[in-house]
Amino acid sequence: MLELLLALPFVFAIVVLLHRSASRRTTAWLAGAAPLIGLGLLATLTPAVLDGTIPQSVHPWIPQLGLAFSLRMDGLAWMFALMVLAIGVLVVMYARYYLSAEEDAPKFFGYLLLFMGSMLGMVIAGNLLLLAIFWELTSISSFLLIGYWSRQNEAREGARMALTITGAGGLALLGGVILIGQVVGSYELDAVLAAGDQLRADPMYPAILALVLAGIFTKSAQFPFHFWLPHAMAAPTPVSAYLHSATMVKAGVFLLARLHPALAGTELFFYVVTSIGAATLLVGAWNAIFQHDLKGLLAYSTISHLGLITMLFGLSTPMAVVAGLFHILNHATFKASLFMAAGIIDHETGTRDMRRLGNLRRYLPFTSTLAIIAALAMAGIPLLNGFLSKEMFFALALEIEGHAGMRIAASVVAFLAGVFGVAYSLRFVHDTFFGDGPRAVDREIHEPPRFMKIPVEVLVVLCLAVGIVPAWTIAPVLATAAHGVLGDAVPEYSLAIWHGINLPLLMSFGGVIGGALLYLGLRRLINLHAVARHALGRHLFRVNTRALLTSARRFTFHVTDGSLQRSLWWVLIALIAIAGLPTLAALADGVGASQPMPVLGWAVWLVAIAATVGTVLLHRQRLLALLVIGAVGLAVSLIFVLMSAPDLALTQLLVEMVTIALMLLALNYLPQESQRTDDAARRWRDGAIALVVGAGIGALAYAMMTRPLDTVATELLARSLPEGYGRNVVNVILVDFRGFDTFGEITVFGIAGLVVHALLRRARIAADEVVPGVAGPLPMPSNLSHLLFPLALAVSAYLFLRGHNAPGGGFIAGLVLAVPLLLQYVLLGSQYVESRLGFNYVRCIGIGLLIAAATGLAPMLLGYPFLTSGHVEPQLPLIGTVPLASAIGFDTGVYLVVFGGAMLILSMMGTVNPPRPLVRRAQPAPDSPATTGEDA
Amino acid sequence: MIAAIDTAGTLTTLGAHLPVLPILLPLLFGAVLLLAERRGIAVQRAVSALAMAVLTLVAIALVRAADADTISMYLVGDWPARLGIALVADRTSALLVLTTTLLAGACLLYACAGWDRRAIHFHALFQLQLAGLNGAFLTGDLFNLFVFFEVMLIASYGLLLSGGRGPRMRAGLHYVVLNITASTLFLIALGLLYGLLGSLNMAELAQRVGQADPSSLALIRAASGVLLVVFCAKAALVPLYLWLPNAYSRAPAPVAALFAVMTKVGVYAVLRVYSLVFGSEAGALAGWAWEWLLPAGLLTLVLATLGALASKSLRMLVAFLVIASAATLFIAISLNTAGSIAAGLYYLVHSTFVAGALFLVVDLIRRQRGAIGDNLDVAGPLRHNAMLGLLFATAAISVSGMPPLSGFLGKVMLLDAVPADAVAWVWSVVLATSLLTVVALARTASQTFWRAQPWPDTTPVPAPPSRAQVAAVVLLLAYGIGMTVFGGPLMRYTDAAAGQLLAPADYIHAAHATAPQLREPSP
Amino acid sequence: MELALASLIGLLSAAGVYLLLRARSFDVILGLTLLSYATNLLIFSSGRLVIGKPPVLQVDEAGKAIAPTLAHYTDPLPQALVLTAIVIAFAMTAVTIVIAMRNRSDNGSDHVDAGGEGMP
Amino acid sequence: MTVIDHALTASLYMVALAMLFSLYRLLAGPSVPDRILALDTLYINTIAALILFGMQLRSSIYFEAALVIAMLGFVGTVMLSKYVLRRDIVE
Amino acid sequence: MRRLLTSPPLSLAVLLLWLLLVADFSPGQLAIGIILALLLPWLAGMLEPERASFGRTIALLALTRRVLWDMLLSNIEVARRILGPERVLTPGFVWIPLELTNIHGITALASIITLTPGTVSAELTEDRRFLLVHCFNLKDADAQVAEIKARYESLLKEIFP
Amino acid sequence: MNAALEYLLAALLLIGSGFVLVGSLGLVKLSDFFKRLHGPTKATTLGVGCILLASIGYHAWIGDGLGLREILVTLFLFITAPVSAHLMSLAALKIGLQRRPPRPDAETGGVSGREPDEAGH
Ligand code: NA
Ligand code: NA
Repeated sequence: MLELLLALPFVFAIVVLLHRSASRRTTAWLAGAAPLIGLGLLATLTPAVLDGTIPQSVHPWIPQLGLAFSLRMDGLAWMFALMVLAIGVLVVMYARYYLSAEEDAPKFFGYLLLFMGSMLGMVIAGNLLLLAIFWELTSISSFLLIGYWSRQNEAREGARMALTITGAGGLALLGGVILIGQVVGSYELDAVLAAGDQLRADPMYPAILALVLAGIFTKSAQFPFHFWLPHAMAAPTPVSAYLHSATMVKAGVFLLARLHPALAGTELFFYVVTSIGAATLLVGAWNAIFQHDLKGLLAYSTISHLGLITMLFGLSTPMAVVAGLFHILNHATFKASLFMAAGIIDHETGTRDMRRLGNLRRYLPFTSTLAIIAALAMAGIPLLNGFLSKEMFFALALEIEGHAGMRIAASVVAFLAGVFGVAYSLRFVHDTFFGDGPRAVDREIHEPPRFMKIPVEVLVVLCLAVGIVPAWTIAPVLATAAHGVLGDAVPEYSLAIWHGINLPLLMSFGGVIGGALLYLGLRRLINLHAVARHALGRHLFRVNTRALLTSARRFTFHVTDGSLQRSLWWVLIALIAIAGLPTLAALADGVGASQPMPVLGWAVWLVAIAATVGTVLLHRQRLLALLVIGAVGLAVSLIFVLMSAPDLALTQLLVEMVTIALMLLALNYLPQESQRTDDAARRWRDGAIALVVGAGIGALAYAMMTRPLDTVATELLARSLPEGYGRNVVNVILVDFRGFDTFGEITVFGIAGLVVHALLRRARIAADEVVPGVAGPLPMPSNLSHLLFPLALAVSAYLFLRGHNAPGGGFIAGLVLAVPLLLQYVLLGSQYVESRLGFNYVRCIGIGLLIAAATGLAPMLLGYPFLTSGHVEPQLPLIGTVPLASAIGFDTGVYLVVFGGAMLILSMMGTVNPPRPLVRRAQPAPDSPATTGEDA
Repeated sequence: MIAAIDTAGTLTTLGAHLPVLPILLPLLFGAVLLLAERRGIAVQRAVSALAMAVLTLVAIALVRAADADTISMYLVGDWPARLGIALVADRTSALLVLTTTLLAGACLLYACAGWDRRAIHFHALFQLQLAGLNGAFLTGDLFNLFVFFEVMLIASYGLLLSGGRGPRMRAGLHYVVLNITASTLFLIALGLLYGLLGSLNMAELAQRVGQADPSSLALIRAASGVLLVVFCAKAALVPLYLWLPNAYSRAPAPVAALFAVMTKVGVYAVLRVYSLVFGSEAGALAGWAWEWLLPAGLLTLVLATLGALASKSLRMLVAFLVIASAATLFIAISLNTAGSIAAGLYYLVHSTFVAGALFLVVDLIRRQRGAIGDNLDVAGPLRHNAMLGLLFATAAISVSGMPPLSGFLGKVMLLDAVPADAVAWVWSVVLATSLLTVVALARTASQTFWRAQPWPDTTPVPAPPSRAQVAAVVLLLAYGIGMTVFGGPLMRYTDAAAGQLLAPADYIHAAHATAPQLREPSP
Repeated sequence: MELALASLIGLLSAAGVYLLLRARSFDVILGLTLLSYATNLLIFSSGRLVIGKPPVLQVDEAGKAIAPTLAHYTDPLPQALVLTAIVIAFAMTAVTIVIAMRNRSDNGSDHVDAGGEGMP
Repeated sequence: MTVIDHALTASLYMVALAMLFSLYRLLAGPSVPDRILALDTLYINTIAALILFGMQLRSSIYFEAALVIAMLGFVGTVMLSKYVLRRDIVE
Repeated sequence: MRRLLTSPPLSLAVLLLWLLLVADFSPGQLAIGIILALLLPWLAGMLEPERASFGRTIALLALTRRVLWDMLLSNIEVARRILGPERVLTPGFVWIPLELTNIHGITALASIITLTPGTVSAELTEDRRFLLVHCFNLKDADAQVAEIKARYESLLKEIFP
Repeated sequence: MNAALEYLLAALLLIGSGFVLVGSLGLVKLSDFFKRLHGPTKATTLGVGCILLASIGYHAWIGDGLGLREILVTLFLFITAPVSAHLMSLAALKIGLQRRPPRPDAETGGVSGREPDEAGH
């Protein structure tokens, strides 16, 4: 049942939003159906609730987190649900006529229903986390509603402001809720409400209270967070009537009531909540007097009344709770009706500015009557509901026990608030309905459609009924709600209008007189209409938001300025920061001694060192740098040779050649020299950090090398021949032990080919400089290389087949195939080679990968893991026994991928298309749309 | 030799090979796609779709198998783990494979709306990228991790740059150079670690770190510090995040969306290596990395959120949100409790989906705004406001951690798991940045949707978003919603995954206990 | 020997880092190349420096297999790792070079930040 | 040490010295062809060094490296010269 | 046969190369060598710009002997000059008018010129009528030209008519 | 026999290395590019040839058997050295390190060679 009740608004919201083409009437009916059916459901639940039982339903959701989808309808929830649904019906009815024909009604009603559902979920949530979820949902849906007229700056700003403030509060509340959960061990309301003593005794109690109150105060627009509410008035009036008087702003005070058993009852609670409430009460009421906008006045009045309710809950006595609940109901009725009336006035006159309104009782006699009655309720005039709860409030303020100072202060605040309340109510009534006729209103004013008035009528009748016969009307509702909060501790109280002449009554009376005098005095003395008050809150909000954005931008763009150097610089700094100290510590631990080096080693070392330094010194003359770095590469290969790594040396040598080819191919399209753009200081700085990093890496390498080592190598050496069927252990590692690495490696290689292909196939790049001269093959060299070519292929085959037992293998052989072919490209030209020898290198890569994979897959068919090697020795006629390791299949894949990848890269780079002559740009302008346009 | 294999036998065989399939299948399909390129885009799409479907089934099977509470070691080449390369499917790696696969499916769907025609080799590169990602998640060998990082990265270069030009090329250059630098450092760290510990298998390393000679500790710490820098650079942690915004915001949408999982690889690597090798079995070096990571994560979160606030374009905003999510993950894992790691894993999956969705939806918006594109500083027209607004709102709510979507649950799990001594800092930062994110997203929504102006008559109306594109976004958002609804079971899974991660002894034991089928465990 | 190699590794790293921090794409590529030499040597040296004992299993004069231990052969694993690293570094260099070409062509300069309008 | 060992050692010294001479020309230039020539010579010096080294270690394991340098070492020279000639090394 | 064996000398070279490389004259290696010897020249032949045609191949032996001997002798000469004072050197270019038309012959001549000390073939004109040769120590240009033509070109004309 | 072979091998080694050294010395000592070109392309090539011969003999002598493979290294060097030298001199001529003499048939108006003084580096 509870689930159904909760689902209704959401389901109807979806229905409404999905049927955007439906007529406004249908939409409104659908929107109204949700709260109407909801009210019906609520009615079926009512007897049980009135009996004091609590209908509940629990669905597990995330048990580890303590989050359950649990719903719970106690008296308090029931009262709020009633309010949400009942006023919801009225607001929908009102909005049906309020919205003009061109407005997007489905959107409006859809959002309204989403809000209604969120609000309903919040009040009937039986789990605090769930409550927090719905709490935030009300923030989100109210954001959408406030921003409904999104073309208006005020609407957007108001929405953002509301979301920011209530969102912040929501996060704080979430924190508080989690802390409560940690203290109590459960988020279930039953458990939390029963754990009040435990909570209040916990050291986290102040933090919990602070966080929860932050949520409450922002949501209920308490001082100093109140400023968002007046700006939320940019919303359509039905929204204001619903959210900003009856429901959403009441979420805060609802929570105050909800958690009353758990959190209230401490000095801290008393002082904080009472004083914030009091401050809000005064600030709101005082400011309301000076508003010119009808809705602004009502908004500040709302703030003030929310302060009043907060203050009541702060007082914390059972009676104060009852009074608070009572005022929640009363305020909802009179304020909603006032907003609706204000909406009608706006609708009919086109303005809500009281300086332009007046004398409307002539034009809108019926509406005026309703509005005046509601305004009097707001002022707390007897026979209206506002009077009753205000009277209770006065009495409670006068009865504060144990805090003499607080008693006096609270009473004074209450009285002053009463005075201000009467003053702004008077202003509302006088400036709108009396005095001179409306000014600068360019339309004929007449009563609104009948159904637009009905909601106002209903609410005003309620104000009267409650005000006159509370015991027959509101009493059971209030009793139920109070029981929901206080349980069996509900005090004896009387809702009678007349308690005899007592201090509260005198205060009320004084308040009316004082309010009237204040209003008249202000009019006389300072001409209210001339007062232009700046909204300090909004100003601060704007300034802060702007400052936040500006500083965020300044900071972000300063730090992430898109400079590669800076990114790299930070990588190095991080490196030094994290590895610097351990490196020094490692050196301090002591390092071992060096072995002697043969003379060839020293020669190679000198070549490497000198060429490295030469590369740095010559780096700006690129061709020279390329030549010199070639010597570094050669020296590195020689080091590999010296240090027992022939395979490495071969690979390094071949890669070196291909790399030089690549760089030369690229250099044709790059400037021949590096222009110097950095200053000396920068170079010194970079040099310093480079030296630090280099020294660190060198030191680590030295410390590592001179340490004893215990590796898996012995086992690899031992198992290479019997199980890997190869004598070249490096190759066995590559194709067998760690064949998976090699698989990844050739994948990388193949992908590199694909990436280059993708980047260059359709690219048109101008050479840096065209050297004059005749193109064409160089006859003598090409002829010799032609002689070399088949021999090189044979060597490639040799290295491939022997690789498992001697230096070589698929990778080396693949490059030994590619380099001579590259030479043919260089000497004969790419067109010639490709027209004669039409390889599709992309396919070559694909086939190579497939062959390598297939070799690995074969053992899987036999139930062994991927890449398990096998070995056969078939007898072939004439030839005899041929030892074949399955690794050769894998190596074939390697061979093809390496050859295909290398050739794809080289041939693509060699055959870059020049720009089309017509669109050729001498200096490509970086900012012209043609170059910056980033592909559709 | 042909072995007779009955159907049931094949199935059990496949089951035994489960850990290798997420790597092997995309590799094979990638190769096949290369060969199929001549047959036109329709064939490629069909093959890609088949690949994704198969991979999804495999990933689901992998997660189900991992959920049986066994750490499956797959000995590639039938060599014992310390000699060869072992793949490890535990709960965490299986979860990440599934996440990647689901994300990739949506990205592929989006790309098939047209980008795949423009980018040469798109389909092949996409599969190969998946192979790299899955390999990085599944491998149990540190050097093999490097190799798969490279597969993943080089494929990502292709995906990022194929069909691109102009500023994207510059962003690509930065991305590539930075990653190569990081990879270089990775190799340095690997060299040092092998030179000091004599193995590359993570389980073996974990054991050897615990038994290391005291005089080696400083060296090992230096080496693993270098490694940490590498992983953090990939994961875009402060101060190594500067490269990400430009690279990600310049990437084509389906690729950027796939990249949403790339930073997670860095986070995963940190989690895997530093919980296993430098975890509770590591003796004197146990857990040393976390004390660096928590403040760095908090700072990154703040800076990334400021970046989101500062963003001048939609894509930049999303890129910063990706950094923020990685930072949140770092916070979660560096707290190093079962709860926080579980929360981190949940958040990881969530943030991957939602970031992917955001990249895609932002691309749709950009295309419907005409010349203004994704510029956030000016108001402009927007077609299909309502639908795009709904998609954006859903993603934004989720990414900002507003209820009721997965972001909220992730955040609550994280907040709930923060140990008492870190509560003040972590909570303040997480909650404050959540608020700033909300502010940034509200501003964005307001600027984009609410200030939308009528379409100017002078410019041609853009083509509406295709069904495939919308479906891709919806799919990713639906995953998030699924994570919300089924948060209970999912969190049970991540809880158990965190338990596995915090018990490296089990992992080490599994590595030792898994014997080759054919060979002797040792000679 | 160790000192010589370590000093070379250090110098190569320093030179690589310095060039990496220059603003021109070609300089950066040179820097990456030097760094990759340094890296390869470092990984290689993790198997310790041994002269004249390549890990290719041999037989002695009598035709008997020489015992496959570290006394007769150097550690083969780092060599395999370096091979993989060389290949991968080459692949990356190729891609970087092509991107540098395209960057220069598309953005009109070979400055690595060419065409950058800061952060969007 | 036998005669041949001494000869080997002496040869290694000579080849090492030759490498340094080539290095000098490589760094000193002055022209680009000079440097190309120096690099080319360095490659050929390397072959000599490899063979000598193999002799010293009584191993033929370095043959493949020497073979590949002899066969393909000139490719760099060809490309560099072609670059000087035409800039576009693959036309 | 012609299609199978595109270039017998090249095939022979490949076979020899293979057998030398594997240092194994077993039937298996011979088979592989023969396959390669047939396959590789065919592959390379696809790239061949100009087909070689051979004349009196026996002259090759004489030429080889002559070249090897010249190399040895004049290498000593060059070494002496490098070690000696530089100022006595009189380097210079000469153009050698070619009678050879077969590109293979020209190539061989140019190579021989380079391999024999004191001379480097520096450039071939596009019409292949002149070869520019740099001489380490040029005393009499005409004598130098005559010597080259006599010692090598005559034999080459027999081999590559 | 063995001693003689040993001395022969030692001599070959020293001659070979001597040529290698002299070739490189030429690089340092000589004053212009075309002079330097002569040293390495020939002396060094021959030097390496001698060393290779020594190596063949040496490996045979120590009992590795007669491995003629080293001949291949020399063979390849002989094939490739002229190509290198030729291209380097073309490059040197291109950037004007030396001027070509006029072609003997230049006055006949035959097909002229490349311009001798193309601007270079
Ligand atoms: Na390299
Ligand atoms: Na070209």
